[in-house]
Amino acid sequence: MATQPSNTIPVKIRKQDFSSDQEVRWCPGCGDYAILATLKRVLPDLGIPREKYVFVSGIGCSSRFPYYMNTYGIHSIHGRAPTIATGIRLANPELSVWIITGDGDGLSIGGNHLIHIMRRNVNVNIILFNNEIYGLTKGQYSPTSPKGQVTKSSPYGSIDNPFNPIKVALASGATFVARTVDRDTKHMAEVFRQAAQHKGVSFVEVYQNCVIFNDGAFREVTDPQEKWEHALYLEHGKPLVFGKEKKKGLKLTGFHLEVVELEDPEQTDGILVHDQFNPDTAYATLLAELTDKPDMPIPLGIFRSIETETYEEAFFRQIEEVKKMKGEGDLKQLMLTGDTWKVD
Amino acid sequence: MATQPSNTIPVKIRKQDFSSDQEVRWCPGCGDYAILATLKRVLPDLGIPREKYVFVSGIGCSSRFPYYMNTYGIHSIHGRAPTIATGIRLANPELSVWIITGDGDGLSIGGNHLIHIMRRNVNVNIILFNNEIYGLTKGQYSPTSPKGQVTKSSPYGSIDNPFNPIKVALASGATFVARTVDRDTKHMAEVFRQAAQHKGVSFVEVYQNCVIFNDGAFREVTDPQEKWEHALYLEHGKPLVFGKEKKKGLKLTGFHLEVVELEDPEQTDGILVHDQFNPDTAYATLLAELTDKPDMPIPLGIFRSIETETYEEAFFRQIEEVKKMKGEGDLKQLMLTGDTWKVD
Amino acid sequence: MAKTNKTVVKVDDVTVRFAGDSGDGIQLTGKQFTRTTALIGNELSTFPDFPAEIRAPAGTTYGVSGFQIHFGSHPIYTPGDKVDVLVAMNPAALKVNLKYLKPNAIIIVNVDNFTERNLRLAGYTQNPLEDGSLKGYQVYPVQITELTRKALEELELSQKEKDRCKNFFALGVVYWLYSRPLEPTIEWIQKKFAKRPELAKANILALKAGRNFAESTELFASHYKVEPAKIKPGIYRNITGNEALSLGIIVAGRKAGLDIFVGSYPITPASDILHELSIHKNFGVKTFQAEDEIAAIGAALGASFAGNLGVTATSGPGMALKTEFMNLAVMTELPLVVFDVQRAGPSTGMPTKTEQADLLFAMYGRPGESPVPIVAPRSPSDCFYAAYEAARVAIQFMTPVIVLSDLYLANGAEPWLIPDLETLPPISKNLAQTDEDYLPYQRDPQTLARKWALPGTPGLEHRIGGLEKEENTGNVSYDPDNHEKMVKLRAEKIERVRDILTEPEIDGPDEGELLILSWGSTYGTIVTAVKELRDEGKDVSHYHLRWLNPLPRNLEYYIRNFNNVLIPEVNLGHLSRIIRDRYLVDAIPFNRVKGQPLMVQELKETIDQILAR
Amino acid sequence: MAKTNKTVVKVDDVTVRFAGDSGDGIQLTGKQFTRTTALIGNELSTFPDFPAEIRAPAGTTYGVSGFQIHFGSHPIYTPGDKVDVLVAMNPAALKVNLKYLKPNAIIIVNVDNFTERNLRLAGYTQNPLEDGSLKGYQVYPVQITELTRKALEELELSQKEKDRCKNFFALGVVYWLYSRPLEPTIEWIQKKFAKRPELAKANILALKAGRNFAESTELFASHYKVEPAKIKPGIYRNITGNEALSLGIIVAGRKAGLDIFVGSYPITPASDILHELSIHKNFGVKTFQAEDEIAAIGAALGASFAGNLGVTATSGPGMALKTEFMNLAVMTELPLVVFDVQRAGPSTGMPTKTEQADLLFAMYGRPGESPVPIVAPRSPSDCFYAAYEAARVAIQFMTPVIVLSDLYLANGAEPWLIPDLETLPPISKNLAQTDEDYLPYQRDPQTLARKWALPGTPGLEHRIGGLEKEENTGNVSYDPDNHEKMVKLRAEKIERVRDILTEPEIDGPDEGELLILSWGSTYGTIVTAVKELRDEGKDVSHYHLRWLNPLPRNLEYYIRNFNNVLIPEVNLGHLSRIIRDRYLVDAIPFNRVKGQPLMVQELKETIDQILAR
Ligand SMILES: Cc1ncc(C[n+]2csc(CCOP(=O)(O)OP(=O)(O)O)c2C)c(N)n1
Ligand SMILES: Cc1ncc(C[n+]2csc(CCOP(=O)(O)OP(=O)(O)O)c2C)c(N)n1
Ligand code: SF4
Ligand code: SF4
Ligand SMILES: [Mg+2]
Ligand SMILES: [Mg+2]
Repeated sequence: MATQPSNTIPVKIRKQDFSSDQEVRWCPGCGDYAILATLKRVLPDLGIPREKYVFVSGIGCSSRFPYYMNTYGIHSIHGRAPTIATGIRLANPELSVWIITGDGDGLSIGGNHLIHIMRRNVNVNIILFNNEIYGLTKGQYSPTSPKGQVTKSSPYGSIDNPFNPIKVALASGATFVARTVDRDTKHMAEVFRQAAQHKGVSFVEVYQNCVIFNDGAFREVTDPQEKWEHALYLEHGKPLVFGKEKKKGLKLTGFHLEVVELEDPEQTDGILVHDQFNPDTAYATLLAELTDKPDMPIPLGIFRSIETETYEEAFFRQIEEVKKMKGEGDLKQLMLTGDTWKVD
Repeated sequence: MATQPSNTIPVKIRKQDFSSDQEVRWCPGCGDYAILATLKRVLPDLGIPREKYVFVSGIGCSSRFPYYMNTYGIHSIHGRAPTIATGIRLANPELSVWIITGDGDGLSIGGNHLIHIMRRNVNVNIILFNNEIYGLTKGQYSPTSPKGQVTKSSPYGSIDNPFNPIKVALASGATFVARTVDRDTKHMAEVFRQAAQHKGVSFVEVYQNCVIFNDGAFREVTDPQEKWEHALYLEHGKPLVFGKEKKKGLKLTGFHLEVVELEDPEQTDGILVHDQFNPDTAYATLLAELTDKPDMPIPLGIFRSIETETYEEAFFRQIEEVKKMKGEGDLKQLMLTGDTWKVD
Repeated sequence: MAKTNKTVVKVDDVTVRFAGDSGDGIQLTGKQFTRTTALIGNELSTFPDFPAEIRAPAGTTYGVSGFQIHFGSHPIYTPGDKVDVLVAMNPAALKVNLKYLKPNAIIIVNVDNFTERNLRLAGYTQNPLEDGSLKGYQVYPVQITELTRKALEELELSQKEKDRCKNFFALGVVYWLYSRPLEPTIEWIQKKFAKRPELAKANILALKAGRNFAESTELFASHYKVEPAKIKPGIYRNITGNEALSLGIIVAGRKAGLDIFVGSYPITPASDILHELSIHKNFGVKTFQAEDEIAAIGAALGASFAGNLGVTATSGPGMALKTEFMNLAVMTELPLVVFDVQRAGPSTGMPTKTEQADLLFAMYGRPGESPVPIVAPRSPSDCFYAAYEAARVAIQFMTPVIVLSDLYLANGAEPWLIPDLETLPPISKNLAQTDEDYLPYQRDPQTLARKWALPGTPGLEHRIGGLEKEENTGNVSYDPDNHEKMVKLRAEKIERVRDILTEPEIDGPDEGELLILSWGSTYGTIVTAVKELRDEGKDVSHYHLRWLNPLPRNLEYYIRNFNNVLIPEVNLGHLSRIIRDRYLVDAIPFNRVKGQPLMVQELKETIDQILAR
Repeated sequence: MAKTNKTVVKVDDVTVRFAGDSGDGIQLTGKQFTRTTALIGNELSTFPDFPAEIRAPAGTTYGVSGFQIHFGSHPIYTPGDKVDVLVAMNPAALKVNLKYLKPNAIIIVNVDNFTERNLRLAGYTQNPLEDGSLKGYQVYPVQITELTRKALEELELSQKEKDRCKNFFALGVVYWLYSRPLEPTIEWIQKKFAKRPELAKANILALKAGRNFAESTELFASHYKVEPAKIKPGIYRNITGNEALSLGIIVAGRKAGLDIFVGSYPITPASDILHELSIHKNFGVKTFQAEDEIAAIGAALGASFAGNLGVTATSGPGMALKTEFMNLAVMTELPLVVFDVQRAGPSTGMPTKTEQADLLFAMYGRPGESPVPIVAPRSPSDCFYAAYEAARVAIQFMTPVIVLSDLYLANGAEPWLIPDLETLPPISKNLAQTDEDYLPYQRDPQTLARKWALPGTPGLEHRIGGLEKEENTGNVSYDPDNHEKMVKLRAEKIERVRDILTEPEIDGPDEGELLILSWGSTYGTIVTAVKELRDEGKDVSHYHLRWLNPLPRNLEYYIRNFNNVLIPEVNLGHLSRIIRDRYLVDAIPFNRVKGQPLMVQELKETIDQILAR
């Protein structure tokens, strides 16, 4: 049995084929729209027939996503999408399974399932809409809200240290870890494409603007003026440079990254070169940690991408091995296992 | 209000004062005995009166621990000790709270609470008894069992990739992260002592032998012969060397650690020097990852130890600020908030 | 409501509903109307009808926000079944709310918003103002937008800012219609916009313009007067159920001399309890937003172990998650207050709709023998007392207590005569002292509660947990007889809670044809129906349960005294099952499960049918 | 049991209990005795009594492992209230088990283990063999260790290895005592130790030595014979409840043409289901050990969505955690089988003791209106059929189904006539086809089940979830009438399950003085008691429920036909409450909550008292 979504059949599907008949009901201006549109744009190119897609979500504004996709879908319960997704993949590994979750859904109530599905390397695509707030419940701080944030449930400022979702994914053993942002749909499309093509678990954090309860949380990387100074686009094999004129670069000294000014954007000697295939997570962790530092750029792109056996491969391999060893199960035989005796 | 367990009163308590009247009921030979004995030995030196200790556990062999300590204690439900511990600390920050958990209790069912208490930097001491097995339920694989392990629930070998608990702790933002092993009670005592003295969350993984269901899982670092070749004792400011004659050292090239043979144990130039106070987690992550590599030594000791504001400090600081701002709450006033009107 | 030429018609009670886009300031308008109405001495009850979406696109039916107020010159217990006056700011608001209208109701619409686009957005193919479909109503089309703009012509404000004032124009119209003064609202506006006087001015102008328009236009032939009610003297405030639960628990903490520790995780419709409580950190209130509902109750239980009063608030899905910890609380016998603000289920269900379907879950929803006291408030302000009592029982009996509120109470509001806190019963803590021979599971002979020994107290070190405990010592025990004994002791302890509770009184004769037995938020509807029926000379009595577990002693007496027992509930018959089981009486269930409160009319009809049998 | 000089005494049925340290091979000894007893044609029932600790120190009372077998020449339904013969390998085993003995019971002790140290470890201050405290029993002190060593003198084995054979010596003694052949055990030993012939030899020698000793010694004056029972011909095997649940679900999967997906998290006493099923990966069985019980049921539900039959197995604390997902399963209407192997609660309770106290939780333990079918097996082998039926209902009605087993069934074993799988009713799946106009929530008019549309099927793309759904379309709906309709449809669907179930038959006359109404694992005790009473000429009938929800149609008929209804349960009266509520009958509860199965004697006495009233 193939444990990968088959992509051999050439299918002609268009973006609009993925739109369900349900009216999209996010707030006007919500970043979720761009993510939905981008994903609809990416899917047709993947060569997977529409009926093989399953979108699984938890609860939250973001988790309404499956209703808007004309594919199979489950809008489940808060935080539990990874569990359902795992069951789906193990029931039918030919399906392309996408988990849509939020910073609350995925990292607060659902944190454990998230780290476990990543540890197991289940071949799903996880898109975490990080708006650093609970949208659906009308604006409480989330596990990614910065310390000090004033919200409905933190009237005097939140006192929680936030998670760095990329670090958590890396530590859990995720084999594909990336970040993108709602306002840069081209970048987003490319990241989604790579995530879909990755064999194994893909974790994508999307910075998503909640216009109502946390507007401008990612201004640093979305503001047309500011963003060049703050966004560090990761490209494998390319030096880590940023700035409007690409005149800033990152240099490694010991375990420390520091920003250096470049005379000439072409002269990048001494600047660290991005290696998304580094098998160790320490390197990617170092990049991830930049986000927590006020004076450092915010990396966008693929932090890590490595290939190892997926959970499904091991799962079905083992079943095949047992079948080879014991033969296809014979019910009559099974009924007779253990001590049996005959009474005449 | 002090948010630290007070340790000003000089108290004279002895090891045996910490023994409760309950018979210890682990299997003969279980590694848990050594951990219990060691902790009882460490506590009297901390200068905290016995009535200020609270031991909180989940469910598992390890989680029976509180019954054996003549302190306050809760043997709670599976995986939830961190939640209770958080409540205790916020109710009374003068208590010294210890969480006792297992690899199943803490990393399987309880993974989310564990990463959240570490993220928040709640000032508790977490001792995770890692025996890479579910002991109490008689031997199923756990989230730290190596792939391939044959257990009651994995008769053909486990197909799960294990967690690396140290990496998970680091990514969650734990401010004190260490590892020790049941057979080295001296090392364990020192680690416990440091953990207790650390302000903020302390996470200690203890390699613990389950004689019944997973005997010898940590032979590499406990076997009197073998252990010198495999155990890497971390000491702040000291080079990372190991081996019976300390003739092996770790060298950093790029992001890669490799083992080099030393001519002379005193000549450690080029060998990486341990820095437990490194504020970034990338370095500690690199060390933590050694454990997953077959040919590399297994670090024991303190991976990371940094000081930042604890959750309790922020929590009580904020309460004080509000009190300062608004004055001590006046119930009558409160009843009258909002629109009021008088009817005669 | 007969019509005369610009004359004042006296009416006893009226229901008004404001409706429009979320952005139209409907909730604010409703609250201002409520305030003024309360100030002039009417009895009243209100209910907001929020859209399920955070901010739906303007003009859509699912984006309509509503606010209903029922006021009168006699006691008012519900926000009203059906509406006398609807203010509809756009076609969607009209469409969504038509079903709530009484025959011949007044409809005031902002015609300016009945554009083709808005009609289409609302799903109208024809303009209802023109196609005769509103024949059975008194429709008043008002150019609210235009008239507001005109009134503010002189002001230097943007069009957008001016348009935001149109809700005050509408309010002015309704104020005139029901002869309400403008002053309270003017004062409020001045305070609110103290920093932006031009906005204050605009809103006041709009308000006055609305009133003047209504007064001078030919449109309205008459207006109405609702005389003040006979109201108990004292200081009043308006309060929602969630505010009252919060206040109740704060007061309980102070009365008991305990800090309150609130571990909670946001969920509709309970989140506001966390929000409210997190403001009051200077009242010995600690709030902790946990990572989920399990952690929330876990932290609360931990805090209770350490000497605070643990509290947690949630709704259906969150209650489900607390199940395992509830059992630990039962086993460890620690005080804990659990607010369950019920919403329509099962599963995610309809999060913004009300229901009473968690009663059997509260009663039996834990594996094993796990008795828990349950109290249910009957009105928004009663939530205060329910929370207080729950805390009192939790502390005095060392037990978790479930408070069954619901969305209808949580968001609904009513005026509340602020009580004298001295009159509340004291809350005594049974703390163990250092010099006792403390045994963790030794019980008070009266209450059967064990003593609370706080960590930090020298000499009382002890361990508790979820394993069965030996009587008195609390040591782990697998002894068969001990287990049975403990199971029965835990059950008996909850029965003893009855000893400190006041029994409800019956409303109406002690015996007769029909007893209506009820609990929770249906109170207002039932009281109203019963009053009306009794005014018609019908033989109906009403007994409203406050504590569902344990049940009061006098209940059986009343049940036996009536030929019929009718049990109205917003579920498929939860209390019915409990009553049938306990008293073997063939109670008649009256069930509506529509995510809505019960309707007075429907209930009255059912009662009439039963009486006519 | 009268005594004659080395004569054979015929007895109808006997209960033997082997007891010793966990390391003494007690379970193995018991299983061998069981096997031989089955082979010679006795009816039998067995129950192991594991210590709570994994491996307690040798000689302690809490480390004692026991194995009880009840066998006879007539039908046997329980492992026996009280014991005729106790084999106690050490003082602790004697101490712990004395309470289970009948008056004048036989006690065979290994005197060699009655050392001062062992006596002290067991908490004896005096040697019970010497202080006269065993006066009411027939005590046979045997030097089992010594005699075994002697028998193996010649063999080249370590002392430790030789001592490990002493359980076979004891078994030999008991074999002689009950006239059982040694051959089956000898054969088994030869197979088991095929690779270590010297060990095989040693064990066989010990076994024979035991038998010879018993035969030749003066000690035993007589021995016993239990004639074969009249047993239905066929092939038998011994089966525990957990094995039978596992088998049942495997067979159901095959019959339905579905893969089985088991998402589970270990917990006593349910873990063995996961263990058993994970062996059979070549039977279309997929097993997934999840990170917790929430993930376990979540994965199972996901698998069901994708076209496998989702299964999850757990016990009380785990059931508590599944609450929220149960509601999603109810709302999404997907097939799911949930095994709840009940243990003594609440909370962690007594994990190694049995109880029936999850019934009300299964019935009402979910927020909102959330009906779920519930089936309860009555004996270890019946677990097979219960699992099969549960799967059939789950698939045909697109619903989660709860199977209420318990620890007593899970670990207990009985011989099972292996059924012809052809005779099992077929399981039909209602799969949606590509060419239909598929509406996710359109229902079969008969069953009210919706169709199952499997991801991967072109044209059937659809979305489901926990929000209330519009009838037929399954779109999200907040419509009040739709909600009520759906709440009722979900309830009605579960009522319709009744249509495909076989009604239980009454055991005894159709009407009379006393009906005993029961469910689950109490079956054996009650059947035994009723049989004995009827033999005594008493007027008692017995009706045993298999499905607790929906209740069978004929139940009411029987309830009305009897003057009294007695409901025995291992809880505080769960079925009692349900029956009282449904039928308004003043059922008499008979409750024991000791973590133990009901006792025949106690029940008989109660029945006698009722009959004597
Ligand atoms: C068990 C449970 N607890 C709480 C809720 C309420 N709830 C719904 S969504 C949500 C958080 C949403 O935040 P996030 O995941 O960040 O999604 P967003 O709305 O921001 O997209 C909460 C707390 C729920 N539905 N179920
Ligand atoms: C909710 C719940 N699920 C499952 C269990 C059963 N259970 C008890 S301990 C345990 C795992 C123990 O493993 P670990 O935490 O590694 O502790 P150890 O026994 O190895 O010390 C499990 C699955 C339980 N008690 N409660
Ligand atoms: S509340 Fe925020 S996240 Fe939710 S739909 Fe509105 S803008 Fe988007
Ligand atoms: S089972 Fe293992 S972990 Fe548990 S007490 Fe025994 S040896 Fe220790
Ligand atoms: Mg969010
Ligand atoms: Mg373990």
